[in-house]
Amino acid sequence: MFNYDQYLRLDKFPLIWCSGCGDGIVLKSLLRAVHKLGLQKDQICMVSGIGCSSRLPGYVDFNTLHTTHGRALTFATGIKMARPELTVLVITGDGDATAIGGNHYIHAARRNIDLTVLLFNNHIYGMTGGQVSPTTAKGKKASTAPYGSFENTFNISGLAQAAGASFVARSGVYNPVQLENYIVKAIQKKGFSLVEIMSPCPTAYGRRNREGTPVDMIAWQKENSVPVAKAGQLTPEELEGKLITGILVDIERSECRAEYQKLIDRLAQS
Amino acid sequence: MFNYDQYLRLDKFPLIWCSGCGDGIVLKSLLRAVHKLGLQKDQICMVSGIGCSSRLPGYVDFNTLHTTHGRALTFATGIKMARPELTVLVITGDGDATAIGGNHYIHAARRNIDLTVLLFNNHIYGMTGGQVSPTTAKGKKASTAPYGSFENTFNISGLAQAAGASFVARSGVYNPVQLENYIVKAIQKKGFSLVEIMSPCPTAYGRRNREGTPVDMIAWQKENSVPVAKAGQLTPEELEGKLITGILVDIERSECRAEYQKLIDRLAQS
Amino acid sequence: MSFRYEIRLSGEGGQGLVLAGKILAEAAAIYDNLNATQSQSYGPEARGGASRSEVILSDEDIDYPKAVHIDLLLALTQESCDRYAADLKSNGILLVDQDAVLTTPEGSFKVYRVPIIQMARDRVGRALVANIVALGLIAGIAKIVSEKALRQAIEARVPKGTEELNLKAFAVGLEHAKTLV
Amino acid sequence: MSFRYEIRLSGEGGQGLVLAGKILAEAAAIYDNLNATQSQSYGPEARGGASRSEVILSDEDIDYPKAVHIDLLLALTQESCDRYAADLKSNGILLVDQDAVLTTPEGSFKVYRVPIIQMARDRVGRALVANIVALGLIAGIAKIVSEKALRQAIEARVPKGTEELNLKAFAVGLEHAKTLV
Amino acid sequence: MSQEPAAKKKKGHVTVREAWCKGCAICVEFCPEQVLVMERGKATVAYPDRCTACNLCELRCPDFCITVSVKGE
Amino acid sequence: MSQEPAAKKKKGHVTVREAWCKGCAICVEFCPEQVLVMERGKATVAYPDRCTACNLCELRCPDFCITVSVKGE
Amino acid sequence: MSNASQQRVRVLTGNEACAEGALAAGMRFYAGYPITPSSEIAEVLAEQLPRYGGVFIQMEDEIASMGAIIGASLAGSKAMTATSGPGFSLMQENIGYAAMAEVPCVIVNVMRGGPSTGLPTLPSQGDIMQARWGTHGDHPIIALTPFSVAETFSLTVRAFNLAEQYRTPVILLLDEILGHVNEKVELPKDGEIALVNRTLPHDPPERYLPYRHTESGVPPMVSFGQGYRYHVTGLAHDESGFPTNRASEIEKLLDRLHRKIEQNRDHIVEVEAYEMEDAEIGLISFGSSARASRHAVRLAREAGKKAGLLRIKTLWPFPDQEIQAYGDRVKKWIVAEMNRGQLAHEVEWALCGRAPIHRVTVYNGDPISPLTILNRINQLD
Amino acid sequence: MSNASQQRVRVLTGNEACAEGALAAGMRFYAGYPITPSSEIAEVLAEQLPRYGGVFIQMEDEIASMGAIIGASLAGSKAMTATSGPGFSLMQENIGYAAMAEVPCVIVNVMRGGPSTGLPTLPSQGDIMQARWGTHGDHPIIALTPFSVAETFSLTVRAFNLAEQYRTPVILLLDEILGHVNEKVELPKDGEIALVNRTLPHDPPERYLPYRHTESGVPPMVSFGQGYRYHVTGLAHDESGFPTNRASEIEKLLDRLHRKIEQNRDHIVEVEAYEMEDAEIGLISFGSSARASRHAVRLAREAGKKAGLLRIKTLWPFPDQEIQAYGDRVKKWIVAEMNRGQLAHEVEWALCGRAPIHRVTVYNGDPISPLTILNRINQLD
Ligand SMILES: Cc1ncc(C[n+]2csc(CCOP(=O)(O)OP(=O)(O)O)c2C)c(N)n1
Ligand SMILES: Cc1ncc(C[n+]2csc(CCOP(=O)(O)OP(=O)(O)O)c2C)c(N)n1
Ligand code: SF4
Ligand code: SF4
Ligand code: SF4
Ligand code: SF4
Ligand code: SF4
Ligand code: SF4
Ligand SMILES: [Mg+2]
Ligand SMILES: [Mg+2]
Repeated sequence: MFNYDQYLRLDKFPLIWCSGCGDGIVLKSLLRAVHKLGLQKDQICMVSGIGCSSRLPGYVDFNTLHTTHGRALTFATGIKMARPELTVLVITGDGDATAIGGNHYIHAARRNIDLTVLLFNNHIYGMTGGQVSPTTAKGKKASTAPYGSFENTFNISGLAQAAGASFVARSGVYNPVQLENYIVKAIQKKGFSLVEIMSPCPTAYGRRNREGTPVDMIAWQKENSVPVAKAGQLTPEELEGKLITGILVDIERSECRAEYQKLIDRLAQS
Repeated sequence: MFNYDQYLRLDKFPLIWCSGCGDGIVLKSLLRAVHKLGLQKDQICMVSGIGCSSRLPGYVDFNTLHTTHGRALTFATGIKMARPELTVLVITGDGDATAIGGNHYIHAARRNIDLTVLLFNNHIYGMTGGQVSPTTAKGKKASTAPYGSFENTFNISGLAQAAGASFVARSGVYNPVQLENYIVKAIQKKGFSLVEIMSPCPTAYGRRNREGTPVDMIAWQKENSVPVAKAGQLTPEELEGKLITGILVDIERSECRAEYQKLIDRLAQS
Repeated sequence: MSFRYEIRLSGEGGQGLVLAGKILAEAAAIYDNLNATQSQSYGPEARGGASRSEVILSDEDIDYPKAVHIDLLLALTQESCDRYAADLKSNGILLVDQDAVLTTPEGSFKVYRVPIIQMARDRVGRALVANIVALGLIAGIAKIVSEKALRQAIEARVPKGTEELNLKAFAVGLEHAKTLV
Repeated sequence: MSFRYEIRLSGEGGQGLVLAGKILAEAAAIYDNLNATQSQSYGPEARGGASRSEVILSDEDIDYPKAVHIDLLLALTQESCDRYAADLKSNGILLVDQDAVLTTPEGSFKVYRVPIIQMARDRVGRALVANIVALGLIAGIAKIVSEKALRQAIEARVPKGTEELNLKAFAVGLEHAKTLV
Repeated sequence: MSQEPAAKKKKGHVTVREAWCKGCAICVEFCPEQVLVMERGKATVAYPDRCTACNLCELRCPDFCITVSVKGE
Repeated sequence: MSQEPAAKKKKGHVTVREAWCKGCAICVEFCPEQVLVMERGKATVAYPDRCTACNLCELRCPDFCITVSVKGE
Repeated sequence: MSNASQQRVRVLTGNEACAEGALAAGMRFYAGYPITPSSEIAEVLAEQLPRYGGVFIQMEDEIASMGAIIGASLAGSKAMTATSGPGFSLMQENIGYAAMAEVPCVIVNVMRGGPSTGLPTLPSQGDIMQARWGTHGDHPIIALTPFSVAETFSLTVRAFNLAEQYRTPVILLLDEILGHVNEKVELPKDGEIALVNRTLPHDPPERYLPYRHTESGVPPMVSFGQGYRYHVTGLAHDESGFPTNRASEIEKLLDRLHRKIEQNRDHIVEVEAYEMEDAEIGLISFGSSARASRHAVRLAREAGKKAGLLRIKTLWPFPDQEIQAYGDRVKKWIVAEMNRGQLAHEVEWALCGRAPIHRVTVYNGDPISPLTILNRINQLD
Repeated sequence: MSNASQQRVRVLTGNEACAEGALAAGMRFYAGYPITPSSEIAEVLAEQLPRYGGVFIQMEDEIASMGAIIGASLAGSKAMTATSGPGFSLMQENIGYAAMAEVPCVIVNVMRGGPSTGLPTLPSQGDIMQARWGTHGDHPIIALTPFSVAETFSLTVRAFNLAEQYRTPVILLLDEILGHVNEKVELPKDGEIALVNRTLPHDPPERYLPYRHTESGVPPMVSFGQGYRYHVTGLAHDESGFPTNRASEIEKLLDRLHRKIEQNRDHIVEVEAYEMEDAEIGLISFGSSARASRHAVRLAREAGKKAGLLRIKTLWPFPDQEIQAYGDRVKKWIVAEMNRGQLAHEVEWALCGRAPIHRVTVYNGDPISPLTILNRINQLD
């Protein structure tokens, strides 16, 4: 039995998240991944923005930094550039990373700076009570989209890829072991790594959109996940409304801090 | 002979741009495009951010709005949402649109809001004297990259595509007629349209990088442009350092203001 | 002489206490022509689940919209009873769900123990309407807002199609109250 | 008694007047142990092309770094001469490029007309070093900064590999100045 | 996929930390052996003997309530 | 490509608005007929007769200095 | 909602009343980004605006929201956004733009505890100096502070009227208490509300100067697409709207920007005096703190003390003259606010030592209670 | 540059001196976004920092720049950014975060004309109130204003020292004149500069409270990755750094944040008196305006007038006591600044009517000239 407690700030429990919120499941996958990699707690710096998911760092016994809304990646960039030896994990939500934080998201990916981003995509602003997010599907309801959203959505992972990320994977809480494996790979990757995690919000999203119980929402992932290899064989119509999971990008590309180190070294020699 | 004067604020001439700056060439292509489309000056609203290129609206006899750095698309979104009947043109630079303004860039593309964006890519911050931009190629020098830039760059057009733009084309000042044609198509497109325009900056970029005279910089485009159709047949190595020109994206996708109008109409009926 | 009457509805998130408070306030303000304020507390940012809803009633301007000396406290959980009873006036009213609240604090206030949730479930058919049953009880016990006004407010405020159910819940509470006072 | 000496170098962008001003200031401040400030004006945001460079020299703290009563004005274009001569002191010095500046304003100041750019082109071999030729002229005419200090400052400040060329330009200017005063 | 094949039917011992349980029923619904049930808003081990230590309940409980150990280990 | 084929050799009339000319020489270098030259930092029409009204100079002059008309039109 | 929303007497929260007031004022464009405790303003408008044919759009952030409302206003819509502290900080650059380019618009800040993320669900009044000084450079601003739900409705209407009349951004400062408290409001009928719209020019397009240094200080304003085709910039500009670096033009512009507010201050500034006729102890307060203050005055009066309240409705421009008018009579002042004394500092400046000024400052997330103020009054004897 | 940069006597611009001062102070992390007239600070550091093994990164905007320096500081680097008005406005949210989370860092604002895009290449001193009040909520701040290139060097060093000593963001306010003027500086040798570093805790990790309410008000600080593993948030927090909504804890936190600056004000606040011993006309000024003021004092003294200058080096916390100390002797005051009277307002507050205060305000892009001030002095007779 895996011992989570060694990584937790148990005095902060129980978690503030709602009953059935997926975020706790992700947290567990993350801790198992950290353990698998044998990382020292002191060497991990976890940075989050603002949102339900961004409350996660408060529960783990790492160096933890809860920043401003949308800006986690900028603080993380400062940490990584200053202390490249630290493993820097970024916890963020769909709103935090791709609404207010969208610019830092594409720039961190462009730089391919060695950060590992866990993006909790619940298709809603959970913390503020259910406003529409750039990932709320068209027609879905939110407190600021009472007639259903009229806007197009982002393909979050595709955006990271186009911006220059070297590792992108997508998974969901239905599949905590897959999730754990992707997180392991993402941390191992030297470069900007994104794991987009479907983590249901039964309170602010599920209720308003009649998605049923937390169990129903997790079961939905089971029914509708399509591994990326298989997705290639399906038509866009068949893929409509499906969740494509798997490792979407895994390439080698020069990493920002390493390139900067080369410059330092070059100047030191001359 | 085309009569530019009818669209110009002649009392503001001569242009503030440096000798040989490409921006004036783009301005001319734009005016011919506007004329070709038979647009009324009153019905055009031109919005820019801050930068050398963003000074363009001051010279044209439209409704012109010179906003804050990086934010042109937000002002333009307000205008388009409020008055969909206006043709809204956005003038922006590589720094303005993709550095400080990157978030608005991807969100306007996501919404596929009916704006036409002319992005003047000179691979540098011209206005402020030549600092590195997200499009300054690795190794190229800038006032804040005295040893050559160590960062990866954006593929600006690819980013717009991944974010959801429905029309994307790339051209340069060597080819003012092609440019004119792309601008015509971009304005005609109902949705977010981007024309990425290679407009050389001999002063802040060319000089520091020993790119020669303005003529040399324009001639470079001639030598190194590869039409997108042909690019498909070349290897990445062969394309290294080349300029792929042409219409890169031209798809149908629901447009933001039109979708909102549907909502208004639906509610009016009920 | 002016009067000020402070009501606190307490329990846990999802029990509809914010709605109940709003109905109380609307009944008083719109239909009984009193002044009324209603407010609630939020958890860490507004993720729902307010556990406290306060209504102040008065015949003049209400300057301070927070409860200070509570005239009537409704507690649907033990925790809320323990936490909030201290602010109850010495001659106030404590109305608790008798199954959920096992011990009530000592004090000179009057305590009513009613199986509110059970009544909602058994006599109206939905535990969910315990909040409206409680309104009936409050109407009957405190007599500070008129029955008619409350009925109007309930009708206007509850989700379409549930008016009857809710009015029944109100009647059940009101009726029971009459056996108490 | 303390002295304050104000020099304005004017012309068009690309003529190296900012560098010339900086060299003057460094010569005075670092090698002649005076106080010195140098500043320039910018166009609409800093896109290069400053057309005015000012140097103030003094033996005490320089409180106000902008030129007010100019002791020496260098003008390499007609436009700059027209624009800036008004600030010249009545007993000041006006040094102009005789090919570029055709008319000089009336005034009690002393006017020197020298073919500066032509001298740079013909006698040094690069029109680009007209700025340094001008420094030589200023050194010889105004005698406010020592020749030695200026030579040191030129050596330290000009791009590596161009020291000789620039020192030659300085010498050409200085020599010519001696024929003037 | 996360299900590890229950190779040779192990015996499991499952416990619930009630204090932290928020009653989401995820553990209950995803247990293939129906070991757990909801009781007064909390998960409860109803049929401990059925447990095969497959760990699915533990992996998905968002609130760190569940521990599973293999009997005899 | 922007070059329109100079089908039946037209005759052109080209002028330069000197006041706005910044001397970039773009018009000079891209004129296929070498009609223009730089003179004291400004573009000047040196060989007006060679002009074929191809318009390439006009299209690329960034400062709106150049007008080209077809002779006789 | 439908049933109740037909009625004129309603029970609304301050946030709801703000949204209703904006609609009544003719606001037809809202752009915003959610933030506690302001989000309900957006939520009501997301539901209502499309019914009015107006536009609701949730932008990607607060910077974009502010940009969008400026654009919409220039295009002819009355436009607004709402936020709280962190979002208000992000809006500062574009608020300065609106002030400089003289674009009418309304920014609502429902104040919560700060600094930084602070206390998202608890009230404060800590952003009042930021409302004045949050953007760079010297600029005038108008900021209004209602103290009840009913007044939130009416001051929201007034905010739009002032914005239109003076071509300026207007800031409406609420706080979490006001935003979230439900209270009785009697809504005026549509015809009963006086609405102001931007002044159109008499000049034809060719003579139109969008930044004319008029006597009133306010240049007439015409929307984009109406045939006037002018230029708008955040750079220092001349009367025609085009950039200038000429000292004389710059000075005229900045002088006029200030003048249009200062010379109209008597129209803009509103305070309410409560029991001030014979007051010897004067309270100064605003927003929800003014409610506790008024209650304290009542209690003090019941105890026979000559206390009164000067309640500030217009915080900026600062009602210095209105306060000074009592300077000789009132013997002691108490300034009550939910911050560390921002208003008190300004009152001290205004009164210039004419009477001692005492502070009641609460900044721990609790509302100020009337008793706290009463105690302070009692201590003064 | 190489040759000259070895020398101790150099001719530098204020921007260059700022960069050199930062390097001398031990700054090893710079993140910024270019903006006139501050860009040269970044340009020098882009060249120098990698030579020191330090980090220079140009971020995507000013928000990111501010975030990055906070992150770097928590990771143990002395960190800074530089900007001008528009960028300073964008940084406000994260500056508030740094104040709340008590992260040492230095923010340089080279002031240009505002509001909005304003006058990018012309000087102003219009952001001094914004430096105090630009972010939401109540918070303390330290802001320094050098008046010469040499002092820009030394106050940059001091800014880092104060930031480290008091665990706080420190703002350095320059202006376009100072940023761009070349002036003689005598740089101290490396050993001559006193450097301050953040105080490390004596406590072992398990007893470490990163926000302990110490007597000095400043909690010891340990960098990430040093074995202490604590939590940092912009929410109101208790001594352990974790969020709290408890009024008593919140109050203690905010009180301490202010206390650590206020009770150390005598160490932080610096003014320089020039000819003030017997002055009857007192000038108050700062930054490049103080140069014109000092010159005016000289000219006035030459004309036999008893004028003096109190030059403000620490603008925030405000040197009210230092000004008041002259309150009884100086008969008339003149406050000279390149804005519309921001400092004058504070001086009026500090002097509370004890003597008349006259204003010299220039806000048209021109620098204040000594003669303008001299004229004002002459008018006073
Ligand atoms: C500048 C700023 N704007 C807005 C907010 C309010 N806010 C807090 S969290 C949040 C959105 C959270 O959504 P998401 O990032 O998807 O996280 P989730 O709560 O869904 O996990 C918002 C808008 C804020 N704290 N700061
Ligand atoms: C908030 C803000 N930050 C920085 C600046 C300074 N600035 C003005 S233009 C510019 C960059 C211009 O580059 P680009 O957009 O590529 O336009 P170009 O000048 O090259 O046409 C910058 C950084 C500003 N005006 N506002
Ligand atoms: S609101 Fe949604 S995301 Fe937030 S804790 Fe509750 S379930 Fe999770
Ligand atoms: S700096 Fe570059 S982009 Fe700007 S006007 Fe000059 S050439 Fe054009
Ligand atoms: S370990 Fe497997 S079988 Fe045992 S209770 Fe959990 S899910 Fe059921
Ligand atoms: S999954 Fe966890 S929290 Fe949910 S019911 Fe089971 S034990 Fe309780
Ligand atoms: S029109 Fe053609 S031929 Fe004539 S000058 Fe221009 S480029 Fe030359
Ligand atoms: S292209 Fe235009 S600006 Fe350039 S040299 Fe020719 S005429 Fe002059
Ligand atoms: Mg979310
Ligand atoms: Mg550019």
